[in-house]
Amino acid sequence: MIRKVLIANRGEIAIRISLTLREMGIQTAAVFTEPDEHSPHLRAADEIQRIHSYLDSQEIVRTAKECSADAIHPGYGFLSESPTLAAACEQAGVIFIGPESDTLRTMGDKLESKGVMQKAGIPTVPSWHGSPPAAEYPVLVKAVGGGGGKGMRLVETAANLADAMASASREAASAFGDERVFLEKYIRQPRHIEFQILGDSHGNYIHVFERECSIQRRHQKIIEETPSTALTPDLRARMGAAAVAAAKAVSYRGAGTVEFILDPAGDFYFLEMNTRIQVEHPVTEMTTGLDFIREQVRIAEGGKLSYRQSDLHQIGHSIECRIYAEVPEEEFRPATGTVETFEPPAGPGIRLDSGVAQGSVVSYHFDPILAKLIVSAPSREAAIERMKRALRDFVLLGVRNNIEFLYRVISTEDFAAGKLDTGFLDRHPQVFSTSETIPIEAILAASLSITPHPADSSRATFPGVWTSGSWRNS
Amino acid sequence: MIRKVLIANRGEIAIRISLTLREMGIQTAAVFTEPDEHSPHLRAADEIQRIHSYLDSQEIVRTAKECSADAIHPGYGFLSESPTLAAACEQAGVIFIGPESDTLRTMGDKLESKGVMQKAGIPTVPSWHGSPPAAEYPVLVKAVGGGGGKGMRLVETAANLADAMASASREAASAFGDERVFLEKYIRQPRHIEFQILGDSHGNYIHVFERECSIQRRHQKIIEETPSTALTPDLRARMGAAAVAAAKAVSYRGAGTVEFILDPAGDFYFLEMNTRIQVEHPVTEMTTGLDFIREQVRIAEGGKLSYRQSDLHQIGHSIECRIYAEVPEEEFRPATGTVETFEPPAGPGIRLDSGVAQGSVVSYHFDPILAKLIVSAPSREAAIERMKRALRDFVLLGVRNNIEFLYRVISTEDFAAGKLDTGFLDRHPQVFSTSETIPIEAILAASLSITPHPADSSRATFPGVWTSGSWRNS
Amino acid sequence: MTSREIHWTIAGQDVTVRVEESKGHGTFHVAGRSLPFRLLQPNWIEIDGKPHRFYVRRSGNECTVWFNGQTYHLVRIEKGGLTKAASITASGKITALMPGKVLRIDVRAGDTVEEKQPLVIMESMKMESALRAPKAGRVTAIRCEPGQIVEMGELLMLIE
Amino acid sequence: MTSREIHWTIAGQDVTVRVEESKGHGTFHVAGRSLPFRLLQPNWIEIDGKPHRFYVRRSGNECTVWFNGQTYHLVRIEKGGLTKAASITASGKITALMPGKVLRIDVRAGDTVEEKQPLVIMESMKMESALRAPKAGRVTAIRCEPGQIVEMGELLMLIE
Repeated sequence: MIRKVLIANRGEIAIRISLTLREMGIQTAAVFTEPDEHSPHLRAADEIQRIHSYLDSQEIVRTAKECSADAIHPGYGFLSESPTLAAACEQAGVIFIGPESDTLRTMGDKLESKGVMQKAGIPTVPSWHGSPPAAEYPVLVKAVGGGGGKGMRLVETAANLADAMASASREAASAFGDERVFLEKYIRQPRHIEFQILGDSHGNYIHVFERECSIQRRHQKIIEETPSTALTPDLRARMGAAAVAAAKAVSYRGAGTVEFILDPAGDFYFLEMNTRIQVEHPVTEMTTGLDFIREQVRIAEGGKLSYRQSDLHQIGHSIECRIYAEVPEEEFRPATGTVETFEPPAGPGIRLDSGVAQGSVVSYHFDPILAKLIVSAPSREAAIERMKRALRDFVLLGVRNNIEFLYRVISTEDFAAGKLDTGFLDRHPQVFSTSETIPIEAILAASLSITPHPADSSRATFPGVWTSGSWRNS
Repeated sequence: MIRKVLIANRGEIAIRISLTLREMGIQTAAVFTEPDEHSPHLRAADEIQRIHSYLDSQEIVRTAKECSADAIHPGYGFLSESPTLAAACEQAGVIFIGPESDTLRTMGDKLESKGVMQKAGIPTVPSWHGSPPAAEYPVLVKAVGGGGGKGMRLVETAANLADAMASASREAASAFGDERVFLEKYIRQPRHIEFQILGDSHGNYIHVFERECSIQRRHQKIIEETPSTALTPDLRARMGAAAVAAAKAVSYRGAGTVEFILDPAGDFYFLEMNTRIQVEHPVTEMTTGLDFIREQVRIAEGGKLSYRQSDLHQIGHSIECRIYAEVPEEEFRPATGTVETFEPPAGPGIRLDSGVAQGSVVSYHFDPILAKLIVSAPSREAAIERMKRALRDFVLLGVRNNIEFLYRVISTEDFAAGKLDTGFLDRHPQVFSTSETIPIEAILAASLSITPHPADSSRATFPGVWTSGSWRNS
Repeated sequence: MTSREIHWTIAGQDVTVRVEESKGHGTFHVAGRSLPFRLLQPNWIEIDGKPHRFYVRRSGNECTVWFNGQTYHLVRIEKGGLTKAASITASGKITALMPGKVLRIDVRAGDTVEEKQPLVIMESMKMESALRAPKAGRVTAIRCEPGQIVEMGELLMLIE
Repeated sequence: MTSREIHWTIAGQDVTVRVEESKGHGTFHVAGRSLPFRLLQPNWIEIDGKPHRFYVRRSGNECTVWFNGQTYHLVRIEKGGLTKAASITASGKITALMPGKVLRIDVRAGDTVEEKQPLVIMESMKMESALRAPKAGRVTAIRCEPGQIVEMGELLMLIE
C-alpha cells in the first residue's frame, strides 16, 4: 500500500495528481525550485520540499527518502520517461509510478522501439539513419531521445538536410541531453491518432479508446479529442488491437499511450509509445469515467486492472484545448508576465486543469503551458459549441496567450467537418488573422476606466471594476 | 426553431439553463426582482428584464412578448409546474419549455395523478381524505398542490392529526396558493428512488436510469446519487418500465421525473411525478453524458428524442450535495448574510452549479439553496472520497451553511455501506455534533490575522491574507 | 521583528498567543511551546514545517477561522478586560435569528416554560421554524405579535 | 455629474469619447452618437440597454480591453500631445521579445537584409525562435553575441 507520494513535477499536472492522491487518502509531497516558490501546485499538496532541479534523479529520490515518501509520481515531461529515475527508485526501494526502467529504456529509444514493434507485427513508418533516397523526400528529422516536437524538423529537399539535422540535434541535446537524430518518411496529410493503454504486472492489457491529436503547432498538440471522426468501428478495433499488442510486446506496466500516424487511405503506422500519463488524458477520463491517476497507483501497488476490455464504454464527446502563454500571430513565440485577471469559464461539462491562478508569475524557465480547458458534451457538435462558449468566457489578462487563436481554429468549417490532419494550421492561414474591428462598446468601457482623479466617486461604489478583484461569474 | 428564451427563474438553475442555451446559439433573457438586482444569474444572460414577481404568469408572458422571446424556460420551483403559465404561453403563442398545461394540471393534483397511475397498473401508496383507520398510523399529511417537502407533516397518532393538518395547510397555502392537504400511509424505512424520463411529441418515451434521494431533511433532499445501491438490474428494469408506463399514461412531453418509494422488502410505489427539470439532474448528466436542457429545447421545438433506450449507458458513479444557507445544528434554520469568501473546490470529476459568488447577498426572500456540488468518479467508493475531499476544500464564509454537516453525513459508515432511507438523519444524531476540538494551528492562524496597527508591514507583502482577496487554489 | 500578545476565549478556556513576526516569518508562543511559521502565500501558512490553508474573518472581537475544511469561532479578549460577547450566552432574551414573519406565539406572558420549549413560530424563506426557550423560566414580556415582520436580532420575548 | 474627454488612437485613427457620469450611471458621446450606460456590477456594464462583460488593464497610456471574448489594445493620447507609443512602430531596433539565450546570429554588421529575414536565433522556454527584420535595410550595429543571456526589451541589433 502506498501511503505517501512525492510528485516530481509542477504546474497543472502536479495539482491534478495531488487531487486524486488526496482523495485516495494518500499523503502528497510537492517539490519546487526557486522560481516556483509561489506556484499554485504547492498549495495542492500536504507538504512541500525545495529542490535544485526538476531534472536531477538523485536529488528527487533522496528527497523522497528524506520525507518518507514510499513512491514517486513523475507526471509528464521532466523525468517521467527517464530510465535513470526509474532505476534509482528501484535501487532505493522507492516505488516508481510508471513502467520498469528497462521498458523506459527500450521505448525511449525511437529506433529500438521501432524494431520491437516491427517484430510484434505492428506497421511502422520507413526510416533511415543516413541520407534517404531522393524519391523519399520530404523526410522528417526526429530526435532519438525525445518527444513533444522538440528536435523535430521537416526537410523538403536534400539541400536542406544538413542544416535541419544540425539545428534539431542542438535542440535535442538541450531538451533531452541526447543529440542523436534520425530520418523518417514524411506521410502527407497524416492524422495523429493515439490509443490509451493500461497494463498491470499480472499480464493484463487493455486499451481505453483513441484520442485524435492532429491539430498541432511546432509539432506539438494544441487541440485533442475523443472519439476521432476518422475511425470506423472496424478501424478502431484494429488499431486498438495493435495498441494492446504493442503493450504486450514490452510487458508494459502502468498507463501509457501508443501513438499512430493514420494516412488518408486508412493505413496506420506505429509512431512511438509515451510511457507516462499523457497531457491529454482528461478527454478519455471525461468520456469513459476512468481516473488514470487512480489506475496508475493501483497498478504500482501490484494490483490488477479494475476493468476488462468489455467493461469499457465511451459516452459523448470530449475536446481539450491547451492554453499556452504564447503569441500565435508572432510564430507562437512564448510570452511571460503576471496573470492579472484569471476568470476561467464554468458550467456543466467543463473541466479546467490549471497550473496558474490570479497573481501567478509566468517566467521563461518552464514550458509555456498555463492550463488545459476540457469540455464534454453529448455529441461532437455540442462539444464544439461548448468549447467555443468556454473560450469566449475565459478571461486571462496579463500574459499573452492563445485563447482567441484556439477559438478561431475550432470555429473553422474544416474543424466542424472533422477534416483534420497535422498540417491543419498551415492550410488555414486565416486563423492567424486578428483583423476584426474593435466594437464601439469596448472603447466606451475602456473610456470609463480612465479615472480623472483618485477620489472618483464611482470607484468607491464599484470597487472591483478597475481591478477585476474578487468578483467571479459562476 | 427557438431563437430566444426568457428564463423565468433565478439562482443556479437560471445560470445552468443559460449556459446550454448560449452554447446552442440561443439568445437568453434573464428576469429579476428588486432583491436580485446584483445576483450572478443576471450575468449569465444576454439581456436582463426587471419584473415584480417570479410568480406572476401574466407578467412573465408579457415580458417574454415584449423582449421578443419565442420561448419560456421555467426552471424548477416558482411557476415550473404551473398549468396557468403553460396555458398563458399556449394562448400567447410563446413556447413553454415543458409539458402541456393539461399534463401539469393532472400531475400537479396528487390525488388525480394517483388515479391515473393506478389505472395504468402502477403501484401506489394507500391514501385517505379524512381520518384514516387507527391501525394505519403513522400517516403523512401532504399538500395536494405541492412538492419539495413543503406542506408535509408526519403524524404518529390520531391526537396530533388536526394540528398537523392545519399547519401543513397553512404552509401549503403560502407556498403553492393551494391549501388542500390529504393523508397517505407512511412507509417505514423507505428509500426515495426516482427515474428520469424523456418524452417527445411523437410518442417516444425513455427513462435515463434512477437517482437515489433518500438523504433528506425536513422532507427535502440534500444528497442525491446514481446509480442506487438498492437496485438490482432486474429491479432497475422493472422500475424503469413503470416510469416509462407513467410517462405514456399522460402522453408526457419533455423532461420529467417519476418518484417512487421503495420499501425494505423491495416493493415500490408511485409517489408523484415532477413535471420539470429536477434539482438533482446533474448526477444523471455526469453518468450518461446527456444534457437535459438541450433535450428539453429539442423536444419543445417538436423534435424527436435523440436517444433510444438501448443507446443509453451509465458510466461510473455520481453524487450531489446541496449547499444550503442554513444551520443544521439549530433545526436547519435558514441563514442570511453576505458571501465574504467563496473558494469552491475544483478538479477532475467536480461540477459546481452555483447561484452565488463572492460578494453575493443571501436574503430571506428566496429558497436557501446556494449551490450544488456534484462529483463523478469511477466507483461509488471513489465518488464518496472525491466528495469528502471537495467538501473539505470548499471555503464559504459569511453565510452559515451545511458544508461541514454534509461532510459528516457522507463520512458515516452507513452512508459508505449504502444503508440509506429517508429517516437516515434521525437515526444518526452524531452528524449534528460539532464537538471536535479546535486545532492549535487554527488558533495561531487567527492570531496572526490580528493586526496591531494598520501600517503593518506584512500586510503590504501579502495583501490577500486578511481579506482572502483574489487568490485562488486551482 | 514585532511582538504582540493575543488573548482568546475558546470554549470557556482562556488561551494566550504571543506572535513574533517580521515580514511574514516568525514564531508563535503558546502554552509553553514555540512554533516557527512562515506566511507562504495569501491564506497559506507553514507552521512548524507543515503548510496549511486558512481563512480568517473578523467582526469586532469575534473571529471565524476556516482551517482544513472546518470553521471555528473564537472570541478575542481585550487586554485587561472581559469580552463583551462572552457575557451574552444563556440570557433570557429571545431575538429573531433572521428577518421574517411571526406566524404564531405559543406562550403567554406569565407562563412557565421548559428549556427548548417552542415559543414563537416564524416564517423565513418560505419555511416555518420555531424559536425555543434557551433555558427554563417564566415569560416576563412578549414584544411581538402574529403577522408582524421582524428584523434580524429584534427582541421578541423575555424569560426570567 | 462629472464630464471628461478621452482621446484614443485605434489602428491609426483618432477617436474621442466624452463620458458624462455620476455614481455609475451616465452617457457616452462618441462619433455624434449618445449612448446611455449603467455600471451594473464590477466588470459588467449596460450600454444602450444591453449588458456586457468587460475587463480593462492599463499600463501607462496603453490599455488592454477584454470584451465579449476578445482582447483589444488601445493607446490613449494625452490632451494636446501625440502619444509616445504611436511613434515606436517600424523602427530599426531589434530587441529581445522575452528573456532568454542568444543561440546564433545569422547576419553581420553591414549586411543588407530583407523584411522578415531572420537575424537572431533565441532560445526561450526550451524552444528556438527567430527575431526577424521589421523592415528592409542595412545592419548598422550588433549588440549581442551567441551564448549571451538577455533580458526582455534588451537592444540586440540596429537596422537602418
